Amino acid sequence: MSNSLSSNESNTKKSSKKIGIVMRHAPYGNNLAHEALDAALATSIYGQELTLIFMGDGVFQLLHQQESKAIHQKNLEKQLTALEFYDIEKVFACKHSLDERQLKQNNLSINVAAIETEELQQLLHEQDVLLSF
Amino acid sequence: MSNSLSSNESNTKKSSKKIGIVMRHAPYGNNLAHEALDAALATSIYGQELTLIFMGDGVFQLLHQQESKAIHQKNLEKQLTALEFYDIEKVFACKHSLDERQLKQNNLSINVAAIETEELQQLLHEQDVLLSF
Amino acid sequence: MILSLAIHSPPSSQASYSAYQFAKVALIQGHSIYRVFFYHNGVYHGSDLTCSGQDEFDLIDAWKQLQNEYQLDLVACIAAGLKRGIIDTTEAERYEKDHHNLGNHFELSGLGQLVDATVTSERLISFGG
Amino acid sequence: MILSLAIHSPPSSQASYSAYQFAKVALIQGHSIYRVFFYHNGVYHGSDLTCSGQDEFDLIDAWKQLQNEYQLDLVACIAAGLKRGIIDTTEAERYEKDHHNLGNHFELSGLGQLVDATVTSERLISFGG
Amino acid sequence: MKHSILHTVNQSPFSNNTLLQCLNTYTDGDGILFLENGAYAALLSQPASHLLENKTCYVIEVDLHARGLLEQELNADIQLINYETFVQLSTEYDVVQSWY
Amino acid sequence: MKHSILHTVNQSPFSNNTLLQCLNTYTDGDGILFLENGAYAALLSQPASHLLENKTCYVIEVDLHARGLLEQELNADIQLINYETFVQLSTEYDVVQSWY
Repeated sequence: MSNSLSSNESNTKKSSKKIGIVMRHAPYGNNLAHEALDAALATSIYGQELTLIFMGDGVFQLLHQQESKAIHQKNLEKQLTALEFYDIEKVFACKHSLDERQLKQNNLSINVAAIETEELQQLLHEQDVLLSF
Repeated sequence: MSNSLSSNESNTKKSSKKIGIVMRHAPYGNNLAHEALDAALATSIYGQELTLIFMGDGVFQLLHQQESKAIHQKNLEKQLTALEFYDIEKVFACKHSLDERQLKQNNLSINVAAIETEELQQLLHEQDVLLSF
Repeated sequence: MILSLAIHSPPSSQASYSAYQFAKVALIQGHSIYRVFFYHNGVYHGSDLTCSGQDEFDLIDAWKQLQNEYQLDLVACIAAGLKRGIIDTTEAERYEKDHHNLGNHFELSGLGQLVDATVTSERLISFGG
Repeated sequence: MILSLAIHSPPSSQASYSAYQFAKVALIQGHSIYRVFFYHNGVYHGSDLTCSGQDEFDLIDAWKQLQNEYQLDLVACIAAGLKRGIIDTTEAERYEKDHHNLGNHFELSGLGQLVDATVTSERLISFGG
Repeated sequence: MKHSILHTVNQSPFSNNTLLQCLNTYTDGDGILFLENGAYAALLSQPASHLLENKTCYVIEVDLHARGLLEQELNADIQLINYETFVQLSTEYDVVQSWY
Repeated sequence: MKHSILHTVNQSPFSNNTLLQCLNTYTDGDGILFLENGAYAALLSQPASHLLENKTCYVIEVDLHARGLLEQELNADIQLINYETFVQLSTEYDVVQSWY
């Protein structure tokens, strides 16, 4: 635990917050992934410093060629590719989760940085606030 | 797959159906376990031949000394002990699931028959219909 | 064949969509659906207040149309419904609420309807998650 | 400290109960709660039509009382709410519904309110499942 | 008295043990149908893949399609089916057990 | 720049891998708080019990109590806490991450 006084001070500087959004659930089973990406877009529209982190079954959200029309659902891939238009460039995926599922970079719909566990730990611990989906 | 004609015939005999209710989820995280037991009671009140099967985290429903008032929820244990009043005697638990969780018979609030995997398979395959919770 | 469905998942879960597709295809194939029983978070299907976007599939409306076409018996468990704020005019009066939200194509009833469907149908298929 | 909560679970999930207990205890301890944002299936909290049994804890009513006492800002995401049939009078008119169900103590608003809460509060705690 | 069971599984085998529990009750003559997030069970990379050998397995094709899984390496023992076949299987097997 | 994280886990470690994912991100100075069905993680019999050694862990006592777990063999390294302490910990750690 860090000194709570200094933490208070840094946290009240409104505009400088690093917001991390953690995506851990497979898409389409429910619409958590869709709503999480909506939240990501909103965060970015409001000018916040955003980092997206995909891990566990959440990395399945990144797969390309999702034909979700077949099950009458909105395409997550479209939402993901829209992120680039909003200058969300800090998109990371847990390399261990990708490997476990044998997903390769060229299977993914957007550019993500696949990071090792240690980097993932570091990244999470750099954020000022974490939103979990 | 059995012959569908003979299956049709046996299934239309209304009063002779063996109904199995499978309980697989831990209690209190949501109220699936409560509502499943309500369904079990209803099934028995309407005079059907009922078998209750607990497996996986569902065996946690059987633990005694649940003090659910502490989290403002209805006590599942009371619902379970009520089963005896309605002559629901066919209550089984997967032995493997109990062992894995190191739960012993004297930790349970009601009498259940702990059955090995083979017996569990047999029991499930004897039912005319399965309700899953 | 005579089928019944038990739906335990909220409309936003894909399990609920699967249940609808199953019902629709079964009816088209000529099977009869004795009852669809909505239980647990499945009772949220009974709300008539959902507002879907133009580009979105409207599951509640899809059930309504299927009900119209095949006179389906769509029943939401009354106890599970009350707890979750899915009520008809009768319950609204009883609990002194100014509003209700159960769709006309739905009915609130007890668990006996689930038992009856289980016994009467040749297959009962559950959808949850 | 200034706290905000994000609740993604339906009222029947224990996560929703934990969120309420957390809020209540935090307020008693003298912390301030900037906002409680209800999202995903959490928007079902906004319904004013839930009818609990006498012997049951009424989570919706508990939030209402907490709101009364502390003037809490309880916000349900409007997009997630519309999809799930949680609407106020304005939306009922817009979508031509005869009824609405959002409680008076609740407000429908956009995701900007979540972002604002995230930035403004010293801690944001999420509840889901 | 022994009935055949059509098991439906809608959970990802990468994140929970629903499929393993199902497999524990599977006997000859049964079938397993993967749908929704259960479709991830059709990936060859899933942890329980080897346990599906010699078992009758189906997966809803549109669920694979929606998730972008048709391009991935799939377990060849699993039959791709549509909702029509799902309904048909429900009537051909004696009982349906849903694992969710 | 390194913040401390209070991880909350509300899923049973017997049925899914939420806790394992959480542990993968845990670093010194963090804490893990078990609540709701996460309370089952306090059982010594749970599959990831040995992974909790040398980690700071808490469990909401009423969640153990409600589930009848106080009579079972518990992991002695996990501190039993109430909601008051939960709130306090949320303010003492820099960030809260919920695993659900």
